[in-house]
Amino acid sequence: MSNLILAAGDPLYVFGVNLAVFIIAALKVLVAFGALMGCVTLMIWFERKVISDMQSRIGPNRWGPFGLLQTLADGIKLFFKEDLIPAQADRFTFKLAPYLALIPALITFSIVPVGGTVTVAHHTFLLQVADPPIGILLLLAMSGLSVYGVILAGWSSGSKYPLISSVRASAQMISYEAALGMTVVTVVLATGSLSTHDIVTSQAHGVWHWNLIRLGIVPFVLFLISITAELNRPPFDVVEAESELVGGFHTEYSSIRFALFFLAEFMNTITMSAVMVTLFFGGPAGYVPNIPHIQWVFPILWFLGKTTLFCFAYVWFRAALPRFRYDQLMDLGWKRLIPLSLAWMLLVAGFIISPAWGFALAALSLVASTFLTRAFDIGLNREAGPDSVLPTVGERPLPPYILRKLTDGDDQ
Amino acid sequence: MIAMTTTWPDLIVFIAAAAMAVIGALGIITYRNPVHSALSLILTLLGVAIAFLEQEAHFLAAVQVIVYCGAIVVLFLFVIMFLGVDNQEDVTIEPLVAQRPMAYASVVVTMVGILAMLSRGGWSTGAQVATGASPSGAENVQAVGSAVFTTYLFAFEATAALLIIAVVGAVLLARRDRTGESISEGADA
Amino acid sequence: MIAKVAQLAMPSVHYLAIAPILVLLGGSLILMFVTAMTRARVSAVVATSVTVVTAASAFVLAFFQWRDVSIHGSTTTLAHAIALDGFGVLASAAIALGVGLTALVAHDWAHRARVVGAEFHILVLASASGAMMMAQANDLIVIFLGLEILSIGLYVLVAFDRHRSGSAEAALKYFLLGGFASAIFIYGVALTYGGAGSTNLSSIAYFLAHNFILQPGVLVAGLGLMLVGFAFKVAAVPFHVWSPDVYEGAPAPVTGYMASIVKVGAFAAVLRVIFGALTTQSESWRPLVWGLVVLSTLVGAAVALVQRNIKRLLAYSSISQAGFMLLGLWSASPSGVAGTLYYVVTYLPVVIATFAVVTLVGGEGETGHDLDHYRGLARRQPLLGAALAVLLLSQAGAPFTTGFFAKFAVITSAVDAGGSWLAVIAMVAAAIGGFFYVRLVLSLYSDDEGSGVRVAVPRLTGLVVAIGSISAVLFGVWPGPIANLAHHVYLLLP
Amino acid sequence: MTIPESWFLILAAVIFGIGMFGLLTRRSALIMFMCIELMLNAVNLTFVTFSRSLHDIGGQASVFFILVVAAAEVTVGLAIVVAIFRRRQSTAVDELSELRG
Amino acid sequence: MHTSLWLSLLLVIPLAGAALIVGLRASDHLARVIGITAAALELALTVVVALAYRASHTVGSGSTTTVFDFTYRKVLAPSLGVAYDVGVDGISLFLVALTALVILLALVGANESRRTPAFVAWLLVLMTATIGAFATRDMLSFFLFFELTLIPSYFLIAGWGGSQRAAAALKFFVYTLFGSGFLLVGMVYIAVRHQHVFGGDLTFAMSALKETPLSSGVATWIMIGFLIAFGIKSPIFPLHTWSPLAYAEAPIAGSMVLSALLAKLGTYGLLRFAVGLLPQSLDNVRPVVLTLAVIGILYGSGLAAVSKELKKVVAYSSMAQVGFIVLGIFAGSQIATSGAVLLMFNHGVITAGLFLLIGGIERRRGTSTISALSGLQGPAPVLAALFTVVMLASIGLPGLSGFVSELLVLLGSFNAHPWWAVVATTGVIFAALYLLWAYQRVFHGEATGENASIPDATTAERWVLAPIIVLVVVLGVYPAPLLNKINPSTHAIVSHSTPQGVSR
Repeated sequence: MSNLILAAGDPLYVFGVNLAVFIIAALKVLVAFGALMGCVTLMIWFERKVISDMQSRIGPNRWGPFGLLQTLADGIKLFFKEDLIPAQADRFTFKLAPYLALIPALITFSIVPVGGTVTVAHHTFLLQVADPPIGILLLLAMSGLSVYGVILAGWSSGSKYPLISSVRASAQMISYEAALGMTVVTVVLATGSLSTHDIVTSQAHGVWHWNLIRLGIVPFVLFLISITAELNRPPFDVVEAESELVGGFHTEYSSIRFALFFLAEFMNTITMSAVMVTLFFGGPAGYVPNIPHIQWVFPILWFLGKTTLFCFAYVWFRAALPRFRYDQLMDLGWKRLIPLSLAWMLLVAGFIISPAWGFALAALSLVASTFLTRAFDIGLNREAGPDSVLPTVGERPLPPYILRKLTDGDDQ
Repeated sequence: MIAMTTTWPDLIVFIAAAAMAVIGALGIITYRNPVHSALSLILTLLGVAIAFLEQEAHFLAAVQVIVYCGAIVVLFLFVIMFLGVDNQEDVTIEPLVAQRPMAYASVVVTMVGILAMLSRGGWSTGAQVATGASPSGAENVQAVGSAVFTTYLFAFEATAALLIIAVVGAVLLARRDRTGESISEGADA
Repeated sequence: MIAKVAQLAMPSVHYLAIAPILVLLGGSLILMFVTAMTRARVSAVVATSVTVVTAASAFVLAFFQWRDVSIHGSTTTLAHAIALDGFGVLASAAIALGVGLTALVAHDWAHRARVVGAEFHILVLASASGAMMMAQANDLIVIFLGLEILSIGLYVLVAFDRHRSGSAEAALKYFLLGGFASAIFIYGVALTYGGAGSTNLSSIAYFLAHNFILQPGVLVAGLGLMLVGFAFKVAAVPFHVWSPDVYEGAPAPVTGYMASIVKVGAFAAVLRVIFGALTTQSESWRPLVWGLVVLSTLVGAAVALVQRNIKRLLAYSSISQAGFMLLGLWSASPSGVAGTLYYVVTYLPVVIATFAVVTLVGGEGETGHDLDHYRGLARRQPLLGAALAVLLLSQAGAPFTTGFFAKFAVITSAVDAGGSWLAVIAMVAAAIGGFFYVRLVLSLYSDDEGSGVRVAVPRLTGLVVAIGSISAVLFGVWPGPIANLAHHVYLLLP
Repeated sequence: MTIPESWFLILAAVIFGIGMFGLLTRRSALIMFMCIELMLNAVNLTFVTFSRSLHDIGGQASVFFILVVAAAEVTVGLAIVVAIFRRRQSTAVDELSELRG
Repeated sequence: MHTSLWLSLLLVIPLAGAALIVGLRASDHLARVIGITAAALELALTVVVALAYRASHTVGSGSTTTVFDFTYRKVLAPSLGVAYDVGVDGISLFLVALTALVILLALVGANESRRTPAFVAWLLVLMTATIGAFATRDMLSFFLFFELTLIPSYFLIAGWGGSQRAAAALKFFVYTLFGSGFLLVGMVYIAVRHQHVFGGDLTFAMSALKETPLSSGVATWIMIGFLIAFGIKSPIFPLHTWSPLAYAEAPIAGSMVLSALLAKLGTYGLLRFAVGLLPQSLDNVRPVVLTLAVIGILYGSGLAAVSKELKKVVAYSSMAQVGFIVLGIFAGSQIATSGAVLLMFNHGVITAGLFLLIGGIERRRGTSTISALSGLQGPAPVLAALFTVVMLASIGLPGLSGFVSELLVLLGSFNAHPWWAVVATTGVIFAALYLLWAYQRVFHGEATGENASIPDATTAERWVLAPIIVLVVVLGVYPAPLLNKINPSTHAIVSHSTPQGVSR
């Protein structure tokens, strides 16, 4: 479409913007896309390699040095596989879903500042694809949209396990988005701006100004947990719990569509690591040696380094942590993360106004959490009278879906 | 500000947004499958969000996507899948005799009426009360924020009551009746 | 960053103005807290007493508000979003009364219907706070939010009887049409905002008073849609289709609550918006209201004639009553406002008490709503029957009941505003309506007892019935106090 | 910035009309909900458009509240559907035979 | 001026009686005792009031005369114009007395054995309502009481009536309620106009409303409304269709009340409000109303002649009598108006007597169908004699009360509107015709079957009818005491309603 507009007349007149700016923007998009794609292949290799190391295996090692080309080979293999669409599938949605999974991940990356500023042809521009005024809200919007890939993939497969996976995914993502949003708000409170660029610059003056420290560690931890859940990464990967649901939402997918899901998942991992770095670790901030002309490289290196650290953390989680049970996952989201993030947000807001407010709100939060804990406790063990019979199987309450089948089975 | 000539990018964006919104809206009411309708709803929502962006309401565009796409439609899909009601509704059966013509008539009357009223009013508002341009860009967020916390402070507080009652109500309704009585009654019905 | 925080000029708050709203919400939160923090289910006695005490406090606060208004005149607070004036105070007091009475009825009902827990009361209190917001709002957005708080509470309350499938289905129907109405209303608000440049009622009124709108198309469309939205909420014909089904499906105490509180809230709001803010556009909206009045009074009364189910009958009766209440709006005069307010306020205890009786006769599972069950009721239970007779006669507008003076007040205002023919039409409808009420009253005294059975009258429900019927007669013989209150509040409207 | 306000107003009115039509003709409760959402979106668009033409931020603030209301409505509405579905395996309004209008 | 306490007592006593009966859950006997005591007390009070009544003297330069006595006014709700306002003048005075008398007779002579307490209570409530309507000077209060009469009479008909009682009660109720809508709106219109012109609070006081300037067109519209409302209640010719069924289906007490009291409410309203408040419209409506009155006289007579049932005969004859009353009211002459007022009283007494007698026959024979009755004179001579006297009074035999009043009406209207009076006079002849014919068929001839064995009038019946006979005879001979008190009041009304002065 953009070519069409270019052909329509003098672009300078039509847009009211400088051609150079346009070209730079286009270049930024292309570079970011290309780089991200490259990183994803590396990430897949990285994950497999790290996990195998942690499990005392060797991992991929045939193709390329250290097996670096293994991902490429897998991709080519998937690309040439037969493309299956189940007979029960809802064809249009089935085809649409992988793209819905991929695109939000790509868009989210566009707001991540990967470096400082660079001046080319008298135009100073940021090393990030876009710096929209709503900035970090785009992250929330896209994480909201990314759920559709999973939900629709599972539903459109026309198969039971993917459907269960879909239901789980939608519930899980709604649950954790609240906590996620609230932690983002604490960051925004501290910065006073939604722009990711501003968020990064406000952390630029040393480690003590990083939001990680500035806000207390808690928002970071909350964010890490919620974002992991949003990503459906272990230990929150009940959506694709292979022991329960075969392959989860993408059980019925094959060939290139499956590859797209795979791509999306790893792209999301990288993007979210980058976002985390941006929000809490100062983004590209770090020591910059005074070397002329290549000063702009160091922030990028800092950024890459920090992001890699988080990518490693994700892989580490996967290797080290057992998967949550579904009800535990929901409990964690609703009963721990949301109250905690809310309380911490109040705390931050209070301290921004004045210490007195801060302490007052802290006290309030403490009292509230005491009550809340007790209420949760009571709620779990509440006696609803002699006729309260909650069917249990092996001391373990059943997930609602199965429970419904069990109790309402005699309806039909 | 540029004069009141419509520029090409704006026009194209508008047409895209309008097309998304209208096609999505038509999709909602024509698709037989609720999931497809929900997808169409997303299309409309995104179209409207783009229309917001085009009118410099950045904050609302983001909130629109976060709240509607990120929560409301997901909730719809969740319920559709949870209940397994994604079966095809037979739209050819008239639910009530003459309901469809009545719906046509009432919608046409309403729409024509509203549009006629609006065009009679010259498509413009009678009022030009405000001072200066509505803030755009980063200031848009700030302006919305300060409006919400000053002019609309009570309304903002009222939303607390609204959300409380909604949550209490939803929990109450969706909670399984632990007495088990309704289930047996449902079987009788 | 901190400087930005300081820049926000927080609006001043006159806490007395919003005190009843806060009290109701506070009561609701206390109940929620108690529910959450106790191991066993909250006992019904506790829930009811908290509700009644809360409602009573809100009622008492209304007196302080009234005093404040008489001393300082009507004021607005919270950036002009909330008005403190006699009109709102009287409506709020009525709402508080309605909450208290409903709680008493619901207490006995919940016991019989095996509904446990405090959730019913939580919802009643919270939704009533929405009605109060509507009554006191000076901003269209606040009215919308109040409307939603009220409606959402009611959707849930309608679905409350889990032992009857009709309950949830009525809730669905109510929800769908309520959502439809809300959407139409808020679209009207949007267009009004476009037409008048603000959502604040005072600003709208000021703008319209100081500008002559040559092409009021947007404004007219906006007020038309708002009126349609309100008409849905108060179930005025032709926007009434939901009400008989919902009245029938909802648990009887909820129906009484719905029939009373919604009318108070919605009519308070409609008067504020349509008459208060858009008074300069009266030539646009008066014809619409005229149509609503004629259709509601006539259709409501005529269709009620053929009903066999008491709840449906009362639903249509309530539609007809809504037509009369709109008559005061049509008058577009201070006396019309006073008339409608008087109508609504006096209708409230009567209708709650009526549905209290319906609750009793309906029995467990609400199986006793056929008119047959009312045959010979006054023979079996003279007191209950007489009370119901008085309540019905009051709704019919019989002389020496509040119903008469309510109708009289709106008719007077309509005649005053040049609507003699409209008044005649309304009175003809009242004659038709009087017929089915009296027929029902007669069947109460019938010798042939039909399928009726003796019903137990619990003490609290009996109290409500007594309050309703006594107020119907007392203020019917001595209409002075409430009529004067209603007459004076207008003077305090902004 | 230069698209005339009227275009957006017409777009909003059309969306509103489509939503209204769907609400009146469709029988599935879920789709009727969606139509309500559609109508609310049209309202939002109207508010934003007027907010632009009035140069007044109040319209945008109002949209914020409408969004909250929409969320609350959906929560309760879907809960009602779930409650009903526990009794019947259908959400078609017509099949709610107990109440006839 | 006398204290209003008397009138207040009149309003309270029956209500107290009714409350006592309901509150005590009185037995049949106790209820009757309470009822009769209350009614007797009431009658005694009305007699006191009637004797004590004095129309006060001309106030000022003769423009207004206060003819009301026992007055008291207390505004209850200024914004709505609600007031407690009592007072009687020469017109209402005797109607109040009539009410007390008829209800007492009904309680004594036409009691129902079924559910007696409720019956008595309703009658007592009706008494308060009717007396309230007659004894108020405030139009809103009048309307309230006027409407209130509906409820007890509805229940009396529907609860104790014949086989078609439900339909009859319904028809009665709906017709009347329908009419009162017009009354209310018209009345409110006048009051609102008054407020517009004179300012101040809304008021419905008749003295105030009288002064309201209305254009002749508006006044005519209101007048039409009033005519509908009061015409239904009276009933005037085309609006009468509810009445035969209601009269026939009602219990005897109900019929008595309907024809003797409620019909008078209608004609009283016409006189007091239609003529009294809307003089501007009289010229427009007078020809029509007079024509309708005359048609009513002839039509009622004709129908009475062909009726197959005694109750219906009396019902239609009532309609004809109402025609006379309306003729007198609208004739615009003071004589005719006084005659109409007197006729209201006399007709009330006579028709009550007739219904009592028919009730007696019905009790004996179980029917009042003419064809089933014959030769009752033989077994029941006293009954026949009583019937004869009352019937002759109804016909208008000189020397009996009916004659005086009809004569005054015809005389007055002949002066003002001779043609209508002439036609109406034939109605008197018709009345003689149908009543005598009915009498002949019922009482003369061979007493066959059960008719032969009916008992004669009991002592109780004789005592009940005694006051009626006395009134019929005394007032036929010496109506002056009544007329003396009536005349100032009718003069006030007629002088107000005819700008050119009182025509004789």
